[in-house]
Amino acid sequence: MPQMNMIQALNSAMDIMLSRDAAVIVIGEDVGYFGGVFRTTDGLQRKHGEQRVIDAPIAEGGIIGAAIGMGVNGLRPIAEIQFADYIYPGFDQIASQLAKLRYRTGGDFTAPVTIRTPCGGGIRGGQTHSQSPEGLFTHVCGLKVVMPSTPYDAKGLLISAIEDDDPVVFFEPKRLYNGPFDGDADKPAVPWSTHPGGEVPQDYYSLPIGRAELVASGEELTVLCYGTMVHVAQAAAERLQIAADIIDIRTLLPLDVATIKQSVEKTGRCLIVHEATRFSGYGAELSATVVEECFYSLEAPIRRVCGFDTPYPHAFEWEYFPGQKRVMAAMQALLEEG
Amino acid sequence: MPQMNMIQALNSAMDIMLSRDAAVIVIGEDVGYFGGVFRTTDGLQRKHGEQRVIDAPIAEGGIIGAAIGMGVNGLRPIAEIQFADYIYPGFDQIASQLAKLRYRTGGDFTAPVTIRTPCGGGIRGGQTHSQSPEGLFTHVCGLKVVMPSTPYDAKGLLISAIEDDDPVVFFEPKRLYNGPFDGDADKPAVPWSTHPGGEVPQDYYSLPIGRAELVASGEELTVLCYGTMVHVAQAAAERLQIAADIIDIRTLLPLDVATIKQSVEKTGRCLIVHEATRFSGYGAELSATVVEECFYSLEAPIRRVCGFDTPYPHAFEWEYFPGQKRVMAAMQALLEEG
Amino acid sequence: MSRKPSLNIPHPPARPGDAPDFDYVQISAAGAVERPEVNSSVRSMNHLTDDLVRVMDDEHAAVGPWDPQLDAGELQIGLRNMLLTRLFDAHMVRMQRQGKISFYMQSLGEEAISVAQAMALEPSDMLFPSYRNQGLQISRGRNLMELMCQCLSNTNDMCKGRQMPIMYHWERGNIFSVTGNLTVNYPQAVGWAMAAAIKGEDDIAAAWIGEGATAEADFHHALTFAAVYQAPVILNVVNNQWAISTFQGFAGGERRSFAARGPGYGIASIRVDGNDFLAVHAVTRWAAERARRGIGPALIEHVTYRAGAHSTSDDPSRYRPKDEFAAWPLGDPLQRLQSHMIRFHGWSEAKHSALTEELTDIVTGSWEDACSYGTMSEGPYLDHSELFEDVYKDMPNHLLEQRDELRRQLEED
Amino acid sequence: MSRKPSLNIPHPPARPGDAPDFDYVQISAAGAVERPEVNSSVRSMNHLTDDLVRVMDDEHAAVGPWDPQLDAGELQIGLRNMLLTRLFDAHMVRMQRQGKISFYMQSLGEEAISVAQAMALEPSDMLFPSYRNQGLQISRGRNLMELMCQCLSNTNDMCKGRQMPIMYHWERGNIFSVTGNLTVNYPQAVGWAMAAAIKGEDDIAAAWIGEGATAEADFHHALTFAAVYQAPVILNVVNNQWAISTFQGFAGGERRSFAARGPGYGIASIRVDGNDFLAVHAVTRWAAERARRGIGPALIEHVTYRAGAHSTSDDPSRYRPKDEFAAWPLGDPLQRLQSHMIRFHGWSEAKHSALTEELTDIVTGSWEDACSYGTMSEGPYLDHSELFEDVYKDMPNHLLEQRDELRRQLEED
Ligand SMILES: Cc1ncc(C[n+]2csc(CCOP(=O)(O)OP(=O)(O)O)c2C)c(N)n1
Ligand SMILES: Cc1ncc(C[n+]2csc(CCOP(=O)(O)OP(=O)(O)O)c2C)c(N)n1
Ligand SMILES: [Mg+2]
Ligand SMILES: [Mg+2]
Repeated sequence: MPQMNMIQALNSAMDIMLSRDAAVIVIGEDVGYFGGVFRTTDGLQRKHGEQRVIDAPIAEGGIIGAAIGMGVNGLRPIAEIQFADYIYPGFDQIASQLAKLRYRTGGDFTAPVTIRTPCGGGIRGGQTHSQSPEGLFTHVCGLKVVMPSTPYDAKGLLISAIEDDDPVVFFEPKRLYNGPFDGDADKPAVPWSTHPGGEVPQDYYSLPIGRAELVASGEELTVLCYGTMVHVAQAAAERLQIAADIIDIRTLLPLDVATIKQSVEKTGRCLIVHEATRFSGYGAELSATVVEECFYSLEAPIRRVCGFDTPYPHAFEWEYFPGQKRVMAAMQALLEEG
Repeated sequence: MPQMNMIQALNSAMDIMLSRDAAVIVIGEDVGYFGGVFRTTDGLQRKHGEQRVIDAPIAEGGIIGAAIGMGVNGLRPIAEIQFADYIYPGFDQIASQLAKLRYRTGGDFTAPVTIRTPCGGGIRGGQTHSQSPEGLFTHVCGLKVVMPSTPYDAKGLLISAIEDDDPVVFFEPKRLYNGPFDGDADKPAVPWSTHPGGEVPQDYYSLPIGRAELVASGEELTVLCYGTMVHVAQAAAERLQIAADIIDIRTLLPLDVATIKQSVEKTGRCLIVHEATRFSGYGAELSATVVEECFYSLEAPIRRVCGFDTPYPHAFEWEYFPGQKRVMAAMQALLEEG
Repeated sequence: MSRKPSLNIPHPPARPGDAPDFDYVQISAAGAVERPEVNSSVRSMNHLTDDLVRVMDDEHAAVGPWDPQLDAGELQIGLRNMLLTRLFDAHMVRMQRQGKISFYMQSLGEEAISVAQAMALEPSDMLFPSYRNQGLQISRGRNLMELMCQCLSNTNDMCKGRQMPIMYHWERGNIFSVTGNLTVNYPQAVGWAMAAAIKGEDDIAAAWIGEGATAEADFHHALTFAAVYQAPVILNVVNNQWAISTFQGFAGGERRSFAARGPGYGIASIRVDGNDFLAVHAVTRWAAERARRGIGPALIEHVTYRAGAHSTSDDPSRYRPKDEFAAWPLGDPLQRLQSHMIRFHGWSEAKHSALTEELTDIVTGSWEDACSYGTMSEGPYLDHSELFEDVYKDMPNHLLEQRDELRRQLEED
Repeated sequence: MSRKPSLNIPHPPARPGDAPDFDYVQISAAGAVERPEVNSSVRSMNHLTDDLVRVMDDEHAAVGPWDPQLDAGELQIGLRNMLLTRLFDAHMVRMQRQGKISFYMQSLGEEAISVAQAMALEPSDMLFPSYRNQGLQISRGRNLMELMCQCLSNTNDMCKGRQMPIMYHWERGNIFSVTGNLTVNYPQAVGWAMAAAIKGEDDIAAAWIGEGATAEADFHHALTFAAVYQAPVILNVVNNQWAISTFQGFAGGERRSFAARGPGYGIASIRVDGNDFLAVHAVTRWAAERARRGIGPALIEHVTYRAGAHSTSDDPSRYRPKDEFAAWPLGDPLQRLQSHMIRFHGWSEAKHSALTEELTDIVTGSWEDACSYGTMSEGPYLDHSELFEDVYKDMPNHLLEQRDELRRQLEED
């Protein structure tokens, strides 16, 4: 099996879809000649041409607006927003237009747009290159929201997103681009070749949107997480030698409630971990869902470990990042409770 | 005590603040000569002049951006967004700029902007005149988020919002402008003069941001709600003759956790009601907070009654609106559970 | 410093009680404005953003280089569609007053724009209308009954009850969905046109917004993308002088025309008498040929007047003189075309009356047909499960559950 | 149809390996462009958006009506600040390469803009910089050490460790905060200027963005609001030909200058040689007088070249010829002013070397001072509780709890 890092896996997904379907195009800032500031679209313009891998003006609202029109005219645009922190100028086109087009036209018009955007911190990007705004998009009905945690998932889910007839916002945890970062910034970086998720088939495959994945299994505790935090949670559980179900949510909307329910009914304890700020973050929905679905199995309160409710601070990056220590502390507390 | 409807109460708050503080200005679409499409700013331009009550170009992003600059230059702008459904073009200026200015400048620059915007359905406005996007803003740290449910609260809280040195997004449930709507659209409309919350002092007063209000009290159940839903929940509890603590959250961020905790510890049962769509809505944060704070007191799962996860549909307005029936059903179910 | 600084606040020339005053409207004589070749450079046609292309003169004759030379049959189609639009609007406003529909927006005084433009474009061109372009639907032959069903949110509503009245769309007719959010259709139209170019198809797109809506971000997005990619698109600004209560000066019309925004992006831009059916037709055909031949996008400002209220929720007597429309220097588009046809194309008052009668019958007949699919007070009604359809292509679990919850609740009733 | 439609894709004239080619840059002769009175009508100065205001000719003489007639002392201040900016940048790039700071953005080749403009404005005018305007700080007398402390996120960082390097602000110096989000400062500057007008104060605002950033919505918001309210503001577009990897054509520069966007709004707009210190100074003084006297806002496009990488994270050899800067027809702003001063104002190579030495010492001395407040590898460090301050004026309960949680966790370590 070939080894790919997450950038290569995403590149491969786009390359394959550009080859398979003439309707697929890529548009975004610096994605064309240059191949993207993270090099995710490297080589795609050379191979598929300037009419299909398109550099855009710096106007996120314009990019999404134009992508919607392209979608209405039969294309399947992949729009890149250079950093998730810069998606807000496109928020109106996403929330008012893209998400609601099928509904308001009784299904007559649709725009199968995929929006790719790197999110999350851990690269010293400060508050304008580190945000995790996924929670906001999960409150917009009509959207699907995806965040992979491995190259294998990234490729399979991105292909599904492109093929999906509904709009998908696809978040890429940029700290995972080059390796399975477990939250320990002092350790030398580990490449994807050391991780099973770095084994990625060369060819086409897809993974279902709407399905979470149990990445570790155990009886004591359920951890709900996604993106970078999957690796942090795994490392924390291993260090504490806790037998935990670690569930990689993967597709935040629609949410795979069944997988969660099965696990929490088994363990009776649930920890939620995400990098985004805590207040009204996606973890709140996970918590509310667990209470509604598994109340009678719960032996302890559901706990959340999240980014603090402040902007992402440059100098305090590792204090801010919900790393192994905070996760371990919460795991231990949860096991002692109730 | 004078009687005011919510429009008059809001108008009075702005009038008083325009009179007391030369730094206060009002800007928005149609707010000046015309006095606002809901007439909330009626007469203010005539009284305070064109330099202080200012009609704006139709550009929500421009309005917020300009208001921030005005705030930096010592003014205290009240920016009206004509409908909350049209706040998204201003989302970037709100989330990236207004909310983070104090933080990123170490407190050196601030912009005390108040954003007023009518929200909610029940006026046959369809999906672009009925939305309740408050949940999104509660996930943006640095903002305060307020929604009153009576004229009395509206005036006192709006004055506090204007005086607040932090930015406040102030949602006005437009279905409550003219009367305390309890969710029953078949009944003749009731004016505010029939409700104690319609008694509003003529003069200056303020109500604290960060404090919820217990609007009814009982042992059996806690209902967390705000805006229009406060009246729906009260009516539902009365019809069922349930002794419920009904808590009007009023200020969604920061949240008054103590009041909630006290109540749920007493009742052991908690229902959350809001008009906004359910998935990742503000109710999720309320639920997560209650589980974290009151787990051992809970005798039954926390339930949410919310807008369905669809756009607000014109023809099915009353099926969509979380009215008394849905609230009563949830109350009954909750009391029978556990 | 000569004076204490203060904000410039635009003022309309007249407020309620004042005499209407349209001196500010710059008007060229009919036939006076030169018509550049479609492949002329944008720089060479700057003057078209100050001038006003007009064809019909004060004696109702078609004069000058922009005369589209339409034959009597074409003109009759145009007149018929304008008249039908007006009668349709009048009927729907009445129905709203009677409480039969919840809301309406008429296009009174602006009918020439939609009707002439629809005629000047190809049926396969894609139209991205605003809420005041019902004339596009009518000109493309839409069954009025279907528009009415939308306004009634009944069982034959193409929007399945999900949208306020007038938020039509017509997939087979190549007319995109009207949305309540201003200007969002502009970059979408550009994207549609970009896709046509990418696919190597020669259909073009056209979009409409009001002058007030030009202040929104998407105006700039659209012009930038159209200019950078030279997208085959016509961007129309309908300057009807008012945006709800605010005069066009609040969108930046005090110092420059709205057409004047275009040349700064390198976009060919024309200001046209929006109440002159012939001029609108000619300018549109010119811009369409330009776009279709890949020469570039165009921006058209239609100078007109919003003769009615902004919507049925609005009361314009609060902010402008009641009799402004009568004083509007560009007249009534319907009357002007009618007069032209009477003088030059064998039309007559009698034929006009007969036509009015025929069309009135169509309108009232269509309304009756529409009501047979359900009204607000009487069924049949749409099935409630429609509330949950089409949020996604396939309904996810959480919506299935919510649908079932509602179903159970309604069954209990 | 003459050809199969396709998207127009802008292309830079040269890619890596090609010979640089700047034929596309329209250049006027020094002294050739007329200088209108500040109260001239915007319509009368349209040509200023195509022409290029230049003062220094090929023999380094100041010629023509835009010569600002600065005296030798003023010129020396300008030269000093430009040189200091360049030395500061060079030092900080080195520090980034050595891993002492995490990131940096230099203004190499663009120093004349910030320095001349800061000099032409009043100290009480409010500046809304982009990330490439460190010259504004330096010209207003900012202690370099303070800028360095910001880049180090140390205990003397005015941003309290919360921002990436270069996101400076200076409240007492009337310089607003740099933000990572493009163009957002533009409507803010207009709002600031509106407030000045409302308060009856005659300070003006100025804002800077790059040419790539003009595509963002806030460009349009700013121009619209500035035009409608005639706000006393100068809106600067620094056209350095590149936006990361994309050539200025992708922002719409292929067909029109960026200055050309202004007149369509009725805004006075000028294109200036951004590498000509004297021209930038003159144009800015002209625009400032216009704004301050309440005549109206102005848009200035500075034509320059981004001589360095976009940022320390960028590698421009991937997308443009390595030797482009040497071929740039408008030269190096620092060298040009130096040559002018040597020829006409008693400056000399020797003086220049001495100045370079003096300023180099200041830079290295400042760096040492800055490091004494803490570096990335050595303390003192900011207290972690700073993480939670200033989200709000008063810390709400949930942040108090989070602060305590972090404190407990750190104590355990
Ligand atoms: C984004 C957004 N902001 C505000 C509104 C409210 N609104 C609806 S129509 C209108 C005025 C539009 O005026 P104009 O563009 O001139 O079009 P006209 O109604 O004159 O045809 C306003 C402010 C809206 N629909 N969308
Ligand atoms: C809203 C937003 N979108 C994208 C970016 C990423 N980005 C940072 S700088 C830049 C290029 C800006 O180019 P230009 O405006 O020409 O300024 P220059 O760097 O040349 O000075 C981009 C795309 C951003 N910072 N903000
Ligand atoms: Mg209008
Ligand atoms: Mg640039």
